Amino acid sequence: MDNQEPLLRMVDIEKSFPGVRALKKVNFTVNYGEVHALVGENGAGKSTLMKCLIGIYKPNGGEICFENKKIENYTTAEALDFGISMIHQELSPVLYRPIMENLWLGREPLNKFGLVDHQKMYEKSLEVLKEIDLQEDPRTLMVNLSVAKMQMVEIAKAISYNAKLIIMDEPSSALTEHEEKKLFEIIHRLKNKGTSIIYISHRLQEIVSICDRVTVFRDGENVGTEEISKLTLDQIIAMMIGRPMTEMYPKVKAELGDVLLDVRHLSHRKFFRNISFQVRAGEVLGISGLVGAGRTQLIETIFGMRPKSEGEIYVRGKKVEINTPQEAIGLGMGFLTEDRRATGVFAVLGVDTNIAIPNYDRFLNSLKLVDQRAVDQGCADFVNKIQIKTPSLKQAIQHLSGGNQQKVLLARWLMTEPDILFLDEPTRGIDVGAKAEIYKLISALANQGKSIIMVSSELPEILGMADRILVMHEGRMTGIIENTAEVTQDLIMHYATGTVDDFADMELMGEVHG
Amino acid sequence: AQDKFKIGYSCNNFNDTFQTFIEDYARTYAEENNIEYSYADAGEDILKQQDQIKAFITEGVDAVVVVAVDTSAADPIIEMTKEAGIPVVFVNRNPFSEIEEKDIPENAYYVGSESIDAGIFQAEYLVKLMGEEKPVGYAILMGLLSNEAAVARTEGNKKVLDEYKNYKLLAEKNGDWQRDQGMTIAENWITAYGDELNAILSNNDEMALGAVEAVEAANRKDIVVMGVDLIADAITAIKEGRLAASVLQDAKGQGEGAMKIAESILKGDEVEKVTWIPYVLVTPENLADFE
Amino acid sequence: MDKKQFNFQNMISKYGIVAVLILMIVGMSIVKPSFRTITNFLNILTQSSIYGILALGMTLVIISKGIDLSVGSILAMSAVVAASLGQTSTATSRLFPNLPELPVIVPILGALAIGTLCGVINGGLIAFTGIPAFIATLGMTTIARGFAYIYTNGKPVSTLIPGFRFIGQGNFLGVPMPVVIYLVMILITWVLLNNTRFGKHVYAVGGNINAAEVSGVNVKKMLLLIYTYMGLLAGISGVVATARMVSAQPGLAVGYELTAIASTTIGGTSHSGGIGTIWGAVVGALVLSVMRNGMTILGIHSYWQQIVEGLVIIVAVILDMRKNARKA
Amino acid sequence: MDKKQFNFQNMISKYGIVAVLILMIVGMSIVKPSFRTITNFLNILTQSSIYGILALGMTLVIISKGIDLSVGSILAMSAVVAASLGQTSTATSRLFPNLPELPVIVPILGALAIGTLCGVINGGLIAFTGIPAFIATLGMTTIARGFAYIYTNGKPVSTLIPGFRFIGQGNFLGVPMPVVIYLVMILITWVLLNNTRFGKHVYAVGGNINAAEVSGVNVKKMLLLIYTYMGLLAGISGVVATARMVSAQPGLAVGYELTAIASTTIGGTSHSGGIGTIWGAVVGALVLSVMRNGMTILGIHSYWQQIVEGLVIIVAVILDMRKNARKA
Ligand SMILES: Nc1ncnc2c1ncn2[C@@H]1O[C@H](COP(=O)(O)OP(=O)(O)OP(=O)(O)O)[C@@H](O)[C@H]1O
Ligand SMILES: Nc1ncnc2c1ncn2[C@@H]1O[C@H](COP(=O)(O)OP(=O)(O)OP(=O)(O)O)[C@@H](O)[C@H]1O
Ligand SMILES: [Mg+2]
Ligand SMILES: [Mg+2]
Repeated sequence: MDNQEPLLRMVDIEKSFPGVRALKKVNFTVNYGEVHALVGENGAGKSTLMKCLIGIYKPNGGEICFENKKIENYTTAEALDFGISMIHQELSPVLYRPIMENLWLGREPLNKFGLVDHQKMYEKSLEVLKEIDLQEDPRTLMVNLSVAKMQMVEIAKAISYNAKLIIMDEPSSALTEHEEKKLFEIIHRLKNKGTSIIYISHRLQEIVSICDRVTVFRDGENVGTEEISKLTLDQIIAMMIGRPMTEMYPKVKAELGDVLLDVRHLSHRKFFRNISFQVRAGEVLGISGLVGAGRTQLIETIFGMRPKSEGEIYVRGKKVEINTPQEAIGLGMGFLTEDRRATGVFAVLGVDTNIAIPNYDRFLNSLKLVDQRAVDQGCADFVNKIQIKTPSLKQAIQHLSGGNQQKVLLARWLMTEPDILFLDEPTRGIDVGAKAEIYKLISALANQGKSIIMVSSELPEILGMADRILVMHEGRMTGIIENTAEVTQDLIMHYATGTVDDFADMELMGEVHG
Repeated sequence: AQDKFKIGYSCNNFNDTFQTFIEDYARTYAEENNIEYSYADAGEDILKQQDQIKAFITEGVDAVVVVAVDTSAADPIIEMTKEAGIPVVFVNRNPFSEIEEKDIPENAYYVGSESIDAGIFQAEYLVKLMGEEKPVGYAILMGLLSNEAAVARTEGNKKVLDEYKNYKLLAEKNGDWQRDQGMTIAENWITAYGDELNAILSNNDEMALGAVEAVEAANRKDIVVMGVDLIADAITAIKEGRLAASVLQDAKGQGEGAMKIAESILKGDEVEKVTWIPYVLVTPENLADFE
Repeated sequence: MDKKQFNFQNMISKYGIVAVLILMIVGMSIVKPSFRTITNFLNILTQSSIYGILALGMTLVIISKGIDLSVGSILAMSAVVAASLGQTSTATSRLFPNLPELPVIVPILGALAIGTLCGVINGGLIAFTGIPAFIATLGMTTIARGFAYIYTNGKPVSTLIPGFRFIGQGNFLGVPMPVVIYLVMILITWVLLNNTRFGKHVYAVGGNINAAEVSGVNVKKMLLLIYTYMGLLAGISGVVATARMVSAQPGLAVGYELTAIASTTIGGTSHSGGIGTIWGAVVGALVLSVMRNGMTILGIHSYWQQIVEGLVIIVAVILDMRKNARKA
Repeated sequence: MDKKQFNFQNMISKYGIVAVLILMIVGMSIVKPSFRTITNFLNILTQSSIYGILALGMTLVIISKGIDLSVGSILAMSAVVAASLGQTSTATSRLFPNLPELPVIVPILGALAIGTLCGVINGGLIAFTGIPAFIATLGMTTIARGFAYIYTNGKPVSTLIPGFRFIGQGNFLGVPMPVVIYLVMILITWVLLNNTRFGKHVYAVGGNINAAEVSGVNVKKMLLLIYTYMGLLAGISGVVATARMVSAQPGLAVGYELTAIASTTIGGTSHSGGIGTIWGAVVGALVLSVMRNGMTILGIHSYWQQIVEGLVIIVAVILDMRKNARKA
């Protein structure tokens, strides 16, 4: 075989940012036609290495060989020409432009006058969208898509370059089961065509099922590359975090108290209808469903970000009207949102401000002025407690790795000490070690008598953490299940796809009434 | 079916205090003489002025009175009025300073003063005050650079004082006609030139009054300050001995004069192409005549 | 007429700023018959042409999340250059006394060249030093203005060759030449923005500069080109202004940048980048010139004109926002 | 002196704009001895106080990702109100002939009230109608200016009670009163921005308005308050300006908004929101006034001053960027 030389060889790559040495003499190779997993804790340097490869960063040292040729000092445009494309960890759509312009950005098809050929662009887009099974008009503006659909468009875009090497940096973190399956199909197809893929993910199960080899990063170093078949999951985890993992889901049943949150017949004009549930103190309610089921909108409505069209909300038995998040927070609620960039981080502000924004009230001195020392102390506590990797409290959050940003946001809401905490995809993009920490925190909170409502597309997480599971399908509730040992992923999927529906009768009645 | 004349007045810039006086007199004249009066302010924008005059014509005025934003761009205005068959009376700023009276287009007239005179009067009075013996350092506060009056008045100052070798021009800077800028610039001059600075000649009263404030704050009452326009504040300041002199530009003469000329033309009377309204130097001696 | 009730609310929320414009025109036409003459409409178009042309470029600039405060000064700089190269040999104060009388194309090209050059400098600064567009163009504002004064020694440049008169006051099939030039530039800019890669990339740069960058768009080159095009348009405006006045002054067009920016913003172009249309810039410029023309015809006092102008800008944009309101 | 080599490069990249300021001061002091007098430094401070105070508020506005173009007009409006309420009973042209002579606090409060009111309107429009700050304040610019002219009938308001003279020209421990007022406002605004919940929320609103909303920041109230504070500061500037000239004109302070915005931007406040300091606004204002003072003292021609000013603004910001340069 002439495949002695790998497709990609990165040798002694170095990369530093002010205060951070992100990559320390990293070696990394990818063979022809392989799916190569890249795993490691948050901030280990995975994305940084990939950005060096695609030409976003210039490495401070080392060399890169692609297809046996040394490549250096290239731009992203040139990397795309070499045959390397990338799905970026942080979504970056041009929001107010149609899907098709996003897909062909930088290589718009032209007609014979040198003008953009919209018809051709439309047709080519239809083809590409068909390949990923996304039923959307290519002329739809990106801003009107859900996060998951945007991600699918990004995937479509990356594969449409017909690249020899596709980098996928956490492509699945915004996807639900259904799209994820689709993605795996695509990966198989690509692999059969001889395309190589670098696959970065914190969902280690996925890696075992689709990857050929795995490289593990820790603290900016490559700690080993192996055939996936030769390693167990536990071994990979141990390599990642430097020690064996004890227990993933530290769920202890908490003593259930009074009903803290009682939602009755809540409807939204457009997104969901007739949702009723109760959450008790000490309880974790999981909310599951397919993409577009309306889970996010449900929480946003409860939290006062969207107006409800019908229904009532009771907090601690008292009927409340919540019109703004401020009122929700005043009632002891907290909400870790799904879209980190849009509604989570203050990109240019420091880690401290990012944590403290809803919490300054508790750091005022007798003159009603902010006591910065106390703020720093409070923030530092959380940084230590949930192991946020940052050079300092003042570091702008945009320079943290994705996972660490997520931890900062979690710290923000933990600091408000809410009675009712909504978590929308709380562990998206978070490494196993930190995930376990977060689960521990969730459990501890529940034990303190808080109510937790956790939306998640990761079924193991729901099954591992929830006391009860509410499943939604196309804006309707199809079931609320006690999470006993008998509940399986399959069962939940049945509810989520609407093949099982405990409330079908009620829906009919609702229809009659409405 | 029209027994009333309709005259449009196009002002160069109403943020220029002196122009408001001229316009006041024009308006008053119109009211007292049963003339229908329209009015527009070009905000020191030539194109806007053209557009506004076009709008007047559309509206059907019988004559226009114009304070030209820029006298070099009067041609299109003359042409569009000629096309509409109506007379145009320029006031205050002279578009015909470079041509013979007989070459002035047939539908155009001018009422106003010679800007350069104001500068000459200031300078001559300065020489009278300071004498020719000892060295005198002076500085000129200029109006908006794009403005003909600013250029001409400054020229008038220099024309006279260049003749005296003891008079030294230390600095000239534009304060955009504004009092606050006059003050700031004067402060800096006082620092920069110290005792060398003996006089500040200003293109208008507003800037001069700003300079007066700076002079007093620095305790340099020996510095002679003069303005142009004789606005109400200037009268008070001359009376109080804070301002040495101002040059009256006769707002009434100009404002009323222009309207009168326009009216006469419409009535079919014979009128002069150019009507001069002279500048008058106002000093403590003759102040009483102007209060 | 019988059943179709005229519904202000509906109309506004459907057509936004266009409805505002139509209402203004209809209202004025009823109040003042002199308003609704062909001549007056051509006047209005002519009047909007100069800042209208600026607004076209400004649309690109603002879509790309930038701003250009220097267009008024660049316009003035181009205008005095055009005029200085286009004086008749009999002019009393010639800037270049020994220059022969040139065909009108030479001053025009001169003006476009100087406008483009200023644009290149703006774009270069923004693209290659990374300073905010606000600062680069604010600096250019005073620099270009200063050079215009130095170039002309502060004096107006007048007595121009007849070629200018045709551009400024002639017409083509009854349409005044400034309007013809405006229409041509609208068309060109429209195609540029909607039908070329360049245009798509303008949206991408403004909508999400990272996305543009990772998709291989040469962001620096884009910024350079956008401001260059803006400079070129300022040069064209300068020629039109010179031709309309048959002279040019260094103090010309102060504050036109705000009118141009206001036009684009009234027309719905968003300062947060990525959103905007040429169509909007045209309508926005028309709203402003209809308003100014109308108030002069109505004889509203200039103090009150200022107030009305401010109110109209605000109200127009509020009404336009309601059209777009899509909060759930 | 022996070994420590003075290193321009290093100094700039470490201290950015502060180094630029120091270099300007040192350079001028060497060239012109009259520059380095106490009087002149106090002059510079006094001269920067008026737009310096505006720049403080502008910093908050720009951090919150806004802009306020109306501050010059609001200043003028406040100034004429202050002057009209503070004329002596002997003044020749009294705006309110029957008004008794009032203690100086009344005109001051009047000015602050009118400034605050304009700010409330700006903030209200931006917060509750959702129109861009650029448009709301552009509208306010012409509206407030128009009212200032109508209020005074276009005439200056002068002959004021002695209380004003103290504020404008008096001093406190040798420091001119305008400077004292400026220093007090710096301190207050600094505490407001750095040590109050309000200040933190200003950063949050500019950093990510959606995230701020979800985090329980009352975004609308914040916007209202930010522009209100800006209006209040414009009112204070108006009082200082009136006191310095012992009179007020409706045409006062045209273009001061650009000076204020330039000051903050030179001082490192970013127009993309979330980044900026009061310290920077102060240094930025000083850079501008040192430059203007220096050029007047050097006797540089007005035409060239414009060019130098533009260049200095651009170069200062480029040098300041290099300090922050952390592009990989
Ligand atoms: N632009 C930047 N400026 C400063 N520091 C940075 C920058 N980008 C990344 N870093 C730092 O470099 C380190 C590696 O980050 P990177 O994003 O590569 O991690 P990652 O392995 O992709 O983590 P995750 O799984 O959370 O995405 C982190 O400590 C991060 O804070
Ligand atoms: N801003 C919007 N405008 C129009 N439709 C929207 C908007 N946001 C979301 N939707 C639509 O609302 C539906 C529910 O959206 P969403 O994907 O947030 O639900 P979800 O159950 O939370 O799914 P996810 O797993 O992605 O969180 C989808 O059909 C989506 O396309
Ligand atoms: Mg990453
Ligand atoms: Mg969701």
